[in-house]
Amino acid sequence: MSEPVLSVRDLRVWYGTARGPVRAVDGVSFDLMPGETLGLVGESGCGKSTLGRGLMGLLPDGAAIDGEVRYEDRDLLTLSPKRQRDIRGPDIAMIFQEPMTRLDPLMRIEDHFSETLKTHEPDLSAKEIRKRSLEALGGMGIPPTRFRQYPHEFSGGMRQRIMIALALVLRPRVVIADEPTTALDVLVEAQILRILADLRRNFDTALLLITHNLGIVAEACDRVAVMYAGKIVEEGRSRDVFREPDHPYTQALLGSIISLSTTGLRYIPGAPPDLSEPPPGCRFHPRCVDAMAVCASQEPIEERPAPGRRVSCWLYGPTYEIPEGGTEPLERQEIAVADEA
Amino acid sequence: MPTRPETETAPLLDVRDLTTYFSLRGSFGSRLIGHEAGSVKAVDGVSFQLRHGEVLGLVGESGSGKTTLGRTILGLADATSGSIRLDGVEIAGLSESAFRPYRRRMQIVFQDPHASLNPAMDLLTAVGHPLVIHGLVTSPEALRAAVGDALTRVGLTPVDRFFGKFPSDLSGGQKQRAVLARAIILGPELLVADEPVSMLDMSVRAKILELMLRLKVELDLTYLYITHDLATAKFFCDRIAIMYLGRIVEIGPTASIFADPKHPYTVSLLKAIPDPDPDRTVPRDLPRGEVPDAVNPPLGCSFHPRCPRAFASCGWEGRDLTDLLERRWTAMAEEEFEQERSVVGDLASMEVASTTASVPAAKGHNGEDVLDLLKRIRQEDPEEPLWTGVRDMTAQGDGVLVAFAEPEEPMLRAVDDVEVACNLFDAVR
Amino acid sequence: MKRSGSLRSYVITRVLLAFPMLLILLTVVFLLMRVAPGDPITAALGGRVSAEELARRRHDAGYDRPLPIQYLEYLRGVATLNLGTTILDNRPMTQVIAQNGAATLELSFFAMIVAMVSGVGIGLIAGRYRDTAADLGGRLFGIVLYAAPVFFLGFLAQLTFGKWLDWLPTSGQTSPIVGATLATHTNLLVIDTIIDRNWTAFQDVVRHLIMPSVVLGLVIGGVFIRLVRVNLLQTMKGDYVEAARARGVKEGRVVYKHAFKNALVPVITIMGLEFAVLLSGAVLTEETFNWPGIGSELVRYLDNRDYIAVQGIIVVTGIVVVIVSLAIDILNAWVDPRIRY
Amino acid sequence: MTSQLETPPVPSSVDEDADLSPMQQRRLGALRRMWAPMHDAKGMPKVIVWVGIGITLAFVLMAIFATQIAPYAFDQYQTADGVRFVKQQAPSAQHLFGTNVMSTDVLSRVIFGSRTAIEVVLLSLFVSMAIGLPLGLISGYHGGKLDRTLVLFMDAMLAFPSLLFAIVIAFLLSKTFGHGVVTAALAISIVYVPQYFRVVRNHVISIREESYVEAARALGARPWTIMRRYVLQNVIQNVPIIATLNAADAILTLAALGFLGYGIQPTEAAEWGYDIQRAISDAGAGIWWTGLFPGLAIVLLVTGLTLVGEGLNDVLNPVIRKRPIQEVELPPREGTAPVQDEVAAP
Repeated sequence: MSEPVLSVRDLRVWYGTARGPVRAVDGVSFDLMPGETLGLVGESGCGKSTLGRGLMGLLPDGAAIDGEVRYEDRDLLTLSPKRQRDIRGPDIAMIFQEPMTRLDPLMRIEDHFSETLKTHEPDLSAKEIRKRSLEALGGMGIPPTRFRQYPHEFSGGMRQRIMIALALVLRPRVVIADEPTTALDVLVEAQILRILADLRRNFDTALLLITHNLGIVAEACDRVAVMYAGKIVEEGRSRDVFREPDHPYTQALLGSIISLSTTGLRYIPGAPPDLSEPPPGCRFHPRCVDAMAVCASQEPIEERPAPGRRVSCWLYGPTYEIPEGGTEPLERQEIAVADEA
Repeated sequence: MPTRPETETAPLLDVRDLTTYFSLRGSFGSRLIGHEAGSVKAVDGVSFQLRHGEVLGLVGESGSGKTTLGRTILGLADATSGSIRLDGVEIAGLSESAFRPYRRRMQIVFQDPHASLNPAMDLLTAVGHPLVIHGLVTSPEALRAAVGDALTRVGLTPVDRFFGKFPSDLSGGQKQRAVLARAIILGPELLVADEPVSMLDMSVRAKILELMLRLKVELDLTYLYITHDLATAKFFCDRIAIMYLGRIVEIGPTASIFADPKHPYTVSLLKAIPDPDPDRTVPRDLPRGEVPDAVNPPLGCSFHPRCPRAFASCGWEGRDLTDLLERRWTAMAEEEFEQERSVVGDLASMEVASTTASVPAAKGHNGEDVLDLLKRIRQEDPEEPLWTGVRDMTAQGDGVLVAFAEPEEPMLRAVDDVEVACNLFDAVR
Repeated sequence: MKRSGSLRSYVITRVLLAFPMLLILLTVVFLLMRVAPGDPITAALGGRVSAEELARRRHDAGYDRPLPIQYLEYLRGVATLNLGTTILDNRPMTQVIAQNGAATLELSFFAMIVAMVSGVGIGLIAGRYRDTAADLGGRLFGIVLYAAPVFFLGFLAQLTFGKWLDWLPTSGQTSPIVGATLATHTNLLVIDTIIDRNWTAFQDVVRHLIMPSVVLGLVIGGVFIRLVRVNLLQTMKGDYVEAARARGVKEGRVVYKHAFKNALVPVITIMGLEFAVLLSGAVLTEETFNWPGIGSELVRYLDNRDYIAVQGIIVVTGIVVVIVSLAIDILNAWVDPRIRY
Repeated sequence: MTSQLETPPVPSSVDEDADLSPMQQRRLGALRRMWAPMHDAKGMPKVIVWVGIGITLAFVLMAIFATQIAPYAFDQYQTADGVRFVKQQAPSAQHLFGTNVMSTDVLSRVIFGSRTAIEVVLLSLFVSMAIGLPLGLISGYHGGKLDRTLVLFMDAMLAFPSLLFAIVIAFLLSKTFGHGVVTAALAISIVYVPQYFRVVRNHVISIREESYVEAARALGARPWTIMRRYVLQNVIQNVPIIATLNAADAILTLAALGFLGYGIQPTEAAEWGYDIQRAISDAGAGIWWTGLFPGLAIVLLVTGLTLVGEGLNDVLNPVIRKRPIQEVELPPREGTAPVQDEVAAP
């Protein structure tokens, strides 16, 4: 088994607000292996985008981060801002959600590439820069005839390809893609997903794909981590998780998706918790159909029901940690529409 | 749970050859020098019928004209030509004031619940405003009662708690419920729902769709459901119309379309939806490119530049040749590309939407050079569908004149129990 | 897929667009000057000459003809740059423009340089280091500068640097002796003295120029501070700025190449409008420092009810305004490729 | 197209005032919505607004009670017994700010000047808003030829040096209205009409594209109702910002008019700009008090108004508004969360 290229341990990202800290990411651990695609799914507000930005060192002012982000024997969180910056791009690159606004409107595509390459490889000649840029663009299907055009001359799908080319031109080992296709049409989305799926094959690049779309995860990811209210509640090979979800939240989430095979409507009652005052115990317990007495008082302990699989839910034990009477079903309160998301 | 319409009665809504063009307001200057600003053909000849109690899905990507079609039916955009009949009465081309009575019978729900409520109005005022506008309430008590009733129907209870709320106090799902309450308070027959759930979170979508289905039964509503999402359309609609660049390319019962999609565009769409089925992988054979510009749509069938099954009469033209060259160059090494690029002149000057195209030679090259290049490209990949549509290539002094086959505009034709607009089914007929 | 329009075709359309704007201005001026006070001759000479004499002079000047004819005559005069002769001192308007206009041009030009350097510089620092002492200081400086009437600043400067410190002259464009001996080639005294290599006179001219141009420049600069700061804050939040950071681009480059350049686009537009403020300020500065510019001439002629002169000066100002706004738009199109169509 | 922006979750305020009755809640709602950002504002923006409000209020009080506060009348050049004040006298116990070239008391003229300034500003704000607001509303909402014509016209006006316009108009109006407050106010109003027009129109155009305006049309609302209930209600929120900023600017224009001699004549009322003009020639003689005090009054009042406007803008304008940053300190871990060295791998 090879070493993980990126390994995150107990990462916390909290935002300060007037009403107290918001625990956007609250104790998240995972590993990313070379060349694999890990899907990070969750509903909006679960902290998945914050997590991605936290890994990149791109958090807004007033956010606190701790834990460990290990990349090549270095803890990224302890590096100086300058060293962090050197890693952004050639080692860890990011692709964003809205391609339309991610390119500087006053700069030609060519200038975006030369700026990026010159920043990290100052010795490149102009000719090499052009060659590398055209290669990267060509790989994304952008014709060389359009190299000197401005961003506004491209459609949304093409801009996202340019953004990907811009990320790949430095040949990073890790790419973090934050909802890369959400703003795009179905056919274009499929094109972009195909490009991302080809990444691992052609470049041995590890991809962290952050999305709310379970369909994308099922098709494009090797493994999946499900996030709820700032925590990863379940992780495993995507095939396994989709076939047999362990965590009640994963089950409910999969059940609520409307897909081509949907025959009835199901949904999760209630709304995700306010992350400045998360519920005690398991954060999902107020909405969980399987909630037990212990869930309301004690945070679940991570268990591994199968190799390569982990889940944080009291249903999977460990039984010796559950206090007397803890397995009694929890008396549930009525959840009104008034509290829905 | 699609519900089949019971009998063949007169349609509630009958749309015939509807077009909606938006003329581009060219700048003062461009009109001064005589530039034609042109128009966006947002809806370009659409016909369909909607029966009482039916749910028709209008499915398409952005730019397909589905939203404009919905807005035109509701008189929010002006129809350029064609007819819209509501219960047999023509409503296309009516003035704003003449249209007003019909607004009680047709309502709309917009995509973005955050933007569809006036941020400066509380729910009591906002939901009750339609009644005030049409002069249907006389007292504040009656207004409260009616609004309370509507809010109860959409599940915003206890209503007293919601009367004084402003949109900024509500969650996305709650806002969409409020919008639905406002839409049903006038007792409409037809509800146009423009992507009502696409801005909502996964776990909320099902709730809103369920609510809409319940309202349909309780209030005997007919829906025109506009969406880009085939999955919800499959679940929600009785019939589906697939739109591409202002036209319906395929229309028919939901089950038939999903079981046996006819139009190549429908086939690709179905293939492209990401599905949480762990055994699916990313599809490979997808149409290239993106939805073209609706100001200058492609000749013949609008989908032909992206169509994997296109052939001679689909409407090949100069722009397709440009695309072909650019695709070829994209895949080439830089030196090869530079070498070929130096032969051909400015491609942007090529004719748009014409069956002939002159490919200019670059400075220092003549038509023969360009012709040689084109011939070589054709030889290397004779399977490329474009070449089926090329009738003739002749070298002229400083370029090559390429003649394409006459295009054929696909019309909607009945194939099995659906209607398809595709030249492939021309032969079948 | 839009292809970018050429700058040239943009310039052509924009030049054509300038004509209606000019026509509107000219018409407003005509209506104000002609309809409201009656005809200029009566206004200037009414009661001072006999009725016959007045009628004769009105007829000579064509003011007894119908208004539409007068309007056309007026437009023809403007088109042929024949703006008449002043009633008060019988100077051809062209001479007024050439001599006094040059003095205003000289003042405005150097004031603009002061405004750019102080305004853009401080604005940049305030926006870049938001909510720091530098930001607070810069903003307050900007607000106080904006709040101080230019003539009040002039008064304080005269008191301090003229009277108490006795560093600089407080009035006029030259010392009387220098002024009498100066040859005028361009009417721009700084240039004229350089042409003649008359360094004593040059020094004298520059010493006279410093106080008025710095005072006027600072006042205009106050507006720029606010403008640059706000726009920089907006662009610093831009998606492309975050994307550039995610590629590891150095912070300095992110700020200056991406944020600042984009912030300049709206700033340039508003600078066009600020030109009008600059002209207003120039009138006041000229009055304060006895500067023989076109503004103080305007006031003098207005005092004497010389409508021909007033109308001429306003028409020329209008033409200059239209030309400047044209230049600003073209500059904007040059910077921002999205504007060309 | 879905777009699910993920922002740090903001706690909803649904139950904030649950103890109020629904009707009370409703009535308070509108006010609360207007003032919530002001109330939530922290740090610099808040300080700025309140300092500005303080300064402005001081001047308003000074204007209202000018007669009571000022030691002399604004045009009084002699004592009650007919003893003429000494001309250009340095500050003394008798004349705290000294006297000027007209032998009037500088302090009194400064105090009465605030009355003039506030009268002119209020009147001109009213007039320019009364013209600019509806024009902008109609032009922006209806669009078309009317809009294009008005925009071209207003832009031309806006590009022209406003002071020159004001001078000419003040000059022309003085024949009818004399050299008092009304003339100055009207001249200034005309300068600001294009500004209101422009701001209101641009805002209307952005609001016109909102779904809720289209929804109102779909409901059958008449254009007038839409303009009033859906557009104006949302445009109006920005008016205080423009109004305060324009008020500041109007004071400067008034002073400039006075400075050039086309504003209010000294016999009509006290006006700071005019006083500074008379003081310019004093500078050479080292007489500082005649110009300094009226000048400071202008600077202070304009700064006060600008601070209010800027602060409001910071607080209300979402584009540059920044959620107040609170530093977070991560509490030490609670030991229960297991830190594992090896997590699941494929």
